[in-house]
Amino acid sequence: MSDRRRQRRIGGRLPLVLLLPALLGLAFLLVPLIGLLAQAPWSTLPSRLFSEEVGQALRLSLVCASSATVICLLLGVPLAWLLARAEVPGRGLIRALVTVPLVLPPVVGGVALLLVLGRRGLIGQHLDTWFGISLPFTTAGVIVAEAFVAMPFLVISVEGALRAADPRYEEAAATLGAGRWLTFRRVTLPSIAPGIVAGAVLCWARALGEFGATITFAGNLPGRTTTMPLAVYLALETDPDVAVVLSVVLLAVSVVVLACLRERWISGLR
Amino acid sequence: MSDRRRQRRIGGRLPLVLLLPALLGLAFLLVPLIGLLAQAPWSTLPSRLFSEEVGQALRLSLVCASSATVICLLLGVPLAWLLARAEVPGRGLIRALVTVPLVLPPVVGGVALLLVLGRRGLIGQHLDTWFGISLPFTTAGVIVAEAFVAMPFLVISVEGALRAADPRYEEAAATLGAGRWLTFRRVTLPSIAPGIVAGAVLCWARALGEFGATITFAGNLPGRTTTMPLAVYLALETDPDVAVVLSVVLLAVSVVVLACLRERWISGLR
Amino acid sequence: MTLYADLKVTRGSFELDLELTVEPGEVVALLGPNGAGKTTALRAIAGLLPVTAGQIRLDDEVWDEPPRVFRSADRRPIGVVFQDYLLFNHLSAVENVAFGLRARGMEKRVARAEAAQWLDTVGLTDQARSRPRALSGGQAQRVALVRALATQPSLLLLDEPLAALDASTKLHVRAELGQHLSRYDGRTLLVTHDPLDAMVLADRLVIVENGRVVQEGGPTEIARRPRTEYVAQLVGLNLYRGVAEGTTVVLDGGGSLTIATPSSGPVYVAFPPAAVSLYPERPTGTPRNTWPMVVSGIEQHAHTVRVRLTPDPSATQDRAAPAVLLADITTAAVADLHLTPGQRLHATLKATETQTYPT
Amino acid sequence: MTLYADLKVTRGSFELDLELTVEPGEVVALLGPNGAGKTTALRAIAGLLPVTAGQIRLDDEVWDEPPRVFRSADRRPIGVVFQDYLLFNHLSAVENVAFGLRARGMEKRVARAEAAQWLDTVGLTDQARSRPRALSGGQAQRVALVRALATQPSLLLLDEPLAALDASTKLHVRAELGQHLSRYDGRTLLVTHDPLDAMVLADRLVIVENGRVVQEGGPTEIARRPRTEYVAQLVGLNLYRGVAEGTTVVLDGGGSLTIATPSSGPVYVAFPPAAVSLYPERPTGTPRNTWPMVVSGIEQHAHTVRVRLTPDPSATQDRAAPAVLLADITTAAVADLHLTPGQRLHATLKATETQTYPT
Amino acid sequence: GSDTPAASPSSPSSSSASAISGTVTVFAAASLTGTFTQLGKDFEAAHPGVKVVLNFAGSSALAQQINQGAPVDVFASAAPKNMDQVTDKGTPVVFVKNKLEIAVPKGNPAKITGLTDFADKDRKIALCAEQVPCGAAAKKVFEMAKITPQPDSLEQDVKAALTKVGLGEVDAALVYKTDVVSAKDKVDGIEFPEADSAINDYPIATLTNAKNPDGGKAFVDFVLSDRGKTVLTEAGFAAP
Ligand SMILES: Nc1ncnc2c1ncn2[C@@H]1O[C@H](COP(=O)(O)OP(=O)(O)OP(=O)(O)O)[C@@H](O)[C@H]1O
Ligand SMILES: Nc1ncnc2c1ncn2[C@@H]1O[C@H](COP(=O)(O)OP(=O)(O)OP(=O)(O)O)[C@@H](O)[C@H]1O
Ligand SMILES: [Mg+2]
Ligand SMILES: [Mg+2]
Repeated sequence: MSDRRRQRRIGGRLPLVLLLPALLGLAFLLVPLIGLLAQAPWSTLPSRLFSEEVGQALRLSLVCASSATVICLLLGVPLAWLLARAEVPGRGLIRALVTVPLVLPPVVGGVALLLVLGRRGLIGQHLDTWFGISLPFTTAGVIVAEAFVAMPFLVISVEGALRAADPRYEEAAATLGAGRWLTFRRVTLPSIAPGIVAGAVLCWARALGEFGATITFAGNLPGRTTTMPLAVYLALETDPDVAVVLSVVLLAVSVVVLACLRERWISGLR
Repeated sequence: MSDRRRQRRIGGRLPLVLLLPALLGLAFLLVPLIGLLAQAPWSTLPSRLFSEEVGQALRLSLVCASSATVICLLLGVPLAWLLARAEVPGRGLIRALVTVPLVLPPVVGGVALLLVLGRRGLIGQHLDTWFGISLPFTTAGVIVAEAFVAMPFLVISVEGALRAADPRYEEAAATLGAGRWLTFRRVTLPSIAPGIVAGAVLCWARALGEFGATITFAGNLPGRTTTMPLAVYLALETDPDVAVVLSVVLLAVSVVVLACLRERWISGLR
Repeated sequence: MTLYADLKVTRGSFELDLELTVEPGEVVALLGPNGAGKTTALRAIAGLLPVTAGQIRLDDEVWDEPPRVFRSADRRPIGVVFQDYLLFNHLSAVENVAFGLRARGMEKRVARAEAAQWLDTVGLTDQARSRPRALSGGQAQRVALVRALATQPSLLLLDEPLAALDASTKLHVRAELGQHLSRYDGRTLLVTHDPLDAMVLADRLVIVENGRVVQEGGPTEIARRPRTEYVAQLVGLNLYRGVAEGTTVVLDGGGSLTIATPSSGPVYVAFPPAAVSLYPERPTGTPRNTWPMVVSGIEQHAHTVRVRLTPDPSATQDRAAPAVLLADITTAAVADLHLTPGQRLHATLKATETQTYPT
Repeated sequence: MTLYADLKVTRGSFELDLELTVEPGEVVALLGPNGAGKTTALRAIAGLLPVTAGQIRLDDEVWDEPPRVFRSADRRPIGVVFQDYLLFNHLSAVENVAFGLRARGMEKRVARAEAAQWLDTVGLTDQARSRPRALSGGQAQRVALVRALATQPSLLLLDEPLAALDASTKLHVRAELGQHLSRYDGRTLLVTHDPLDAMVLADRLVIVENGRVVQEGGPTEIARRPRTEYVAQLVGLNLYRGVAEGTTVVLDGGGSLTIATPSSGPVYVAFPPAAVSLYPERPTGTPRNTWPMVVSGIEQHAHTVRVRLTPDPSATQDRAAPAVLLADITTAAVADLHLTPGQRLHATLKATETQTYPT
Repeated sequence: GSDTPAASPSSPSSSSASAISGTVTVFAAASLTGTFTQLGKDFEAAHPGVKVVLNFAGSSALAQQINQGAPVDVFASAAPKNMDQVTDKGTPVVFVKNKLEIAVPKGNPAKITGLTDFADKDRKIALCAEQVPCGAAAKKVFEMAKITPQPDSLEQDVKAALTKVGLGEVDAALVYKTDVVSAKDKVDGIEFPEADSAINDYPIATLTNAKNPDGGKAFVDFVLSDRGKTVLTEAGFAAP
């Protein structure tokens, strides 16, 4: 689309009163990153980048964040639906409780997970004796910790989308003989797809950056539980420059993934 | 509404295939909290609760999280609108960049803020010499750090809501002579209110639980920058029980605030 | 199996209290002005709104009976066409139609083929792959129609199914629909405010006003003997209520008129607008009813002109005229009379043209 | 100031190419079948869709002229009533109406008072504080109507403004609208597929089919001399195109008929369905056109029955009949003839009833 | 914990290098990241076939994890207090000590000379919070020196304080000598006499329910060996 055509856009000029805060907001989010990039030791970057540990941590981060997002989608979307559509007693309280892992400092979240799913925890001890499953200090533990921290983002986003969606389409589906599950799958889900995408992005990004709960619950074992944020933490202990480099790598990967993924998803949906 | 009436609900029975994961999700989010509550030293709780420091930290947390949310709303909603409605070149990239503070380990985020807004930072040095404003180690610094970390949640939620909203209402407003700003205020905003509420809740909760960026950027001085998460973290170092108590207090407050606020907002909007 | 519905629904200050039966193969039209509660009744029967009291059943299969029974919409064998279509925007036309078939367990390929056939029958073969947003209003309406028909429901509920269709398409789709409905051995409930649709498609009309049934019967019966002003306007008749004494009826709304058959007590008097003749001067012929009137409105119809008349306030010598009188005359007559609003003229009505029936 | 619109819009495979002018005080109706591009044209003029080529201007105030000029909707002095209302769900009816006034800078209290008055004029005083969701379909439509009228626009654009109204309300609102439009000194463009609305409200009709203008003119002119089948059906006429030689016209669609006035070359022949008579046996009277036909459809209208006829395939001795013939007869005649679909009978048409005009 | 006398270290080569095998899991304080990574590699080299798994985090978090049943053989804590929190700690041994030092930005732009500058309100000062070892040590130092510090921030750990010094956000901070050494291209260290009064002990222990007690014992011995001492002192630690 040429510049000229853009001038002829339908909505008229962008109002300054919206444009100004929008740009300010953008600057606020981006300038610190620029600061970070400016400080990164670019000359030594490549050598540090292609070490085995970085690759391992990056791979682990992506795998865990993606797995956690999948878990969150599987559990969180139904939960959001329950909160938005079903008439559950005490829904307001449940909704508030769902946001709790957001407020909990992640380290405390990790402690809470240990208390419940640790080898001596409420549930963990049974998992251990009955099934021989022990989550802490495993990659599965990382996924659990990330899912725990990230799920509220998904639930709240999706619930918001559900509330904004027109319930009469679900009625139309019901009159066509579709039960709640079919209606949910074929009518509700597609119509709230943008909300789900937004929620999944939040969820994935949050999981990718998760640190406190992970190190507390899953420990920091290279190749098994050391994700990028943990590697950054360790690097801060020894060499802050490396930490900056690692952060930049993490950012770059996430930006690339999100830019590709979301633009495609969104355009596919519209 | 009596149980009997509830039985007669319109949508039919809740499908197990949705209910099961929903309940599983709920349990996953809530059981760790129960673990935490079970471990809390309830007998000594009151004495620990009513200390001056706890009150101070709690007040500071609420003030800072709320202020950060307001800033995020003022800057983030226009930004979301820009991303959803205006035809900006490279929008996909901008959208991905906006999520970056999510992925950034908070400590690194704090470092990035220091690099830009610190005493010797890109912008901070000018703020200092020209206006005598220095953000680090102040309450304002806490707010800035929290806003930085929390804004992406708002932006992404609101953008999702904007994409799901029917743009033809905006067209109708335009034909009635409303410019973009008026349309935005009187038509767009009310119709995406649930999305904004969801985003603000995420934002507030995230700000309330913010730890890494805050302590890195704003430091930790009781009464000025020690928010609850910082108090919790330090308490963990000496007495985990106290940390649990403090966490529980933080959770309780946030649950109460969210339960009251959201139920009222949402019911007011529908 | 008869559909029996005794609907009592309260929505805010609006109260619906309606009794309805629909026999198999029968098409019942629910006619009424805006806000009469037609959509509300339809939603209750569809299972989208529980009734407050009463009962809905298909023979002895109870669908809704507070406080015990409520069968949800998806477990009622119904098809619904909504007033504003509610097509699924993320599905193509053919997928929309296939939706109900798939919900009833039909295999995907089969469902799509059948859906495509249905679209064929309403002339939308080319639009089968279009999304609803790319369909025009009428095209969308037709997709909604076949979407509901495709599942072969026991009860078909139509909320203004032809409202958005243009005249030529409407003729075609109405005829189509008529054929489907006559072949269809289920029950049909048609909500409409187009009398033509109701008259053409329905076996029986139920007229609702303000949540209550005001008249019920076959199209001809209702067309001949309207019981409320709304119904009269619907069928294009002048209708008055009054008290008869011999051949004179004193109208409730003011004025009086002479009828052919002597009668007594409260009656309805009805006559078509075409039975009213207009004269610039007072005529001297046989018509028993002659009133000085003023033109208050003129409407050009396709072949005739409908003139709305009110009593001439300056005239006193004559018997009082009815408060409102409609007359249908030809375009030529309009030209002859130089008809303009505010003009005074004389209206005559032969007593033999009136229909009188007790209230 | 005249509205001049030369609209060229491409939407997917659909192409609109339309020229339109609307004079001050004039009401132009854009009539056409579903999918003809009426809404598309209206959106382009409203500024909701830039034209691909062409120009839109109000006298010399250019609104849209690619590639340079595009004036957005909010800076065009227009009022629009949308096909599906688009009332703001979070505002009450009165706030919806006040919206445009407030957008034009009116003080809140004044705007609300004026909006309330507007609602009064369409009989919605009681619904002023209702949210759109609590309004019935027709009530919502009326709110949308006054919302557009309230800002006193230079150009009023109406997309099927009366489609969802019931018969009695429609009469009332149509009359109301007619009054507003006659008092209104701006330009009005009315999109509709209801010929009655168009005939009653418009000064000039523009008939669009498939994105192109097929006929244009005053209501009477168009009603008498339709140029396409769509228009003919619209005004309830039988219309054929054929080649005349003397008093015989060989129809393009098959069959031939005799006309009264000799003519030659390509012509249109039109006659009302009422001019067609039906007989169970072959009649021996004067009508010059007699065809054996088969009943293919029957529709009950308020006062007459419309019969759709197709040529009787088993009859050979007569001259070929037109492919489709419509006949209007009385209910009594239906009973006499025991009319049922598939029945064979004879149709006659007096040559003097036909209208012939060159293509 | 600090009451434990130094155990007599047997030379790493003397004892049964062949007897140990499998994986040795070591939980070590974050401040040992550099040194223990190095020692782990050396240990693996000295005992082929043995794998050292290192888990670095804050000492208190590690103590929590161990108490929640983490599979661990050796715990090296940055403070005796955290070692005390561990229930089945066996017999801890102090393997290094760490001393406080004043850290200032490179070139010392604020001209900090000693502890007295910490009482200057106009200077930006960062200390560790009392709850963490370096904060406790700092408190002791200031009590000894009878100085009331005027901190602008009480950091949650040494690294946070050091980051702020490195970025010039604060004019001075009290941190460990090892930290100054590790960040020597960003900060300068200033020693002060009172530091000797608050020396921090690092205890290490093989846990009683270790999965690989032999391996754990061997690793502890290795840390206490000469090779271990060399690595640790190079990083700025003092021998116990
Ligand atoms: N959700 C609601 N809450 C409260 N009142 C409602 C609601 N929906 C409809 N009503 C009211 O119920 C009455 C009947 O509405 P309904 O939609 O059934 O009318 P209708 O006969 O279908 O009219 P139309 O022909 O205009 O569609 C109206 O007075 C309307 O204001
Ligand atoms: N967004 C779109 N993208 C592609 N094609 C479209 C779009 N909107 C409409 N069309 C097509 O443009 C044509 C004209 O549509 P339009 O809505 O203007 O018809 P209309 O005359 O208003 O019909 P109706 O009387 O049914 O409302 C139709 O063929 C339709 O399929
Ligand atoms: Mg309705
Ligand atoms: Mg249209």
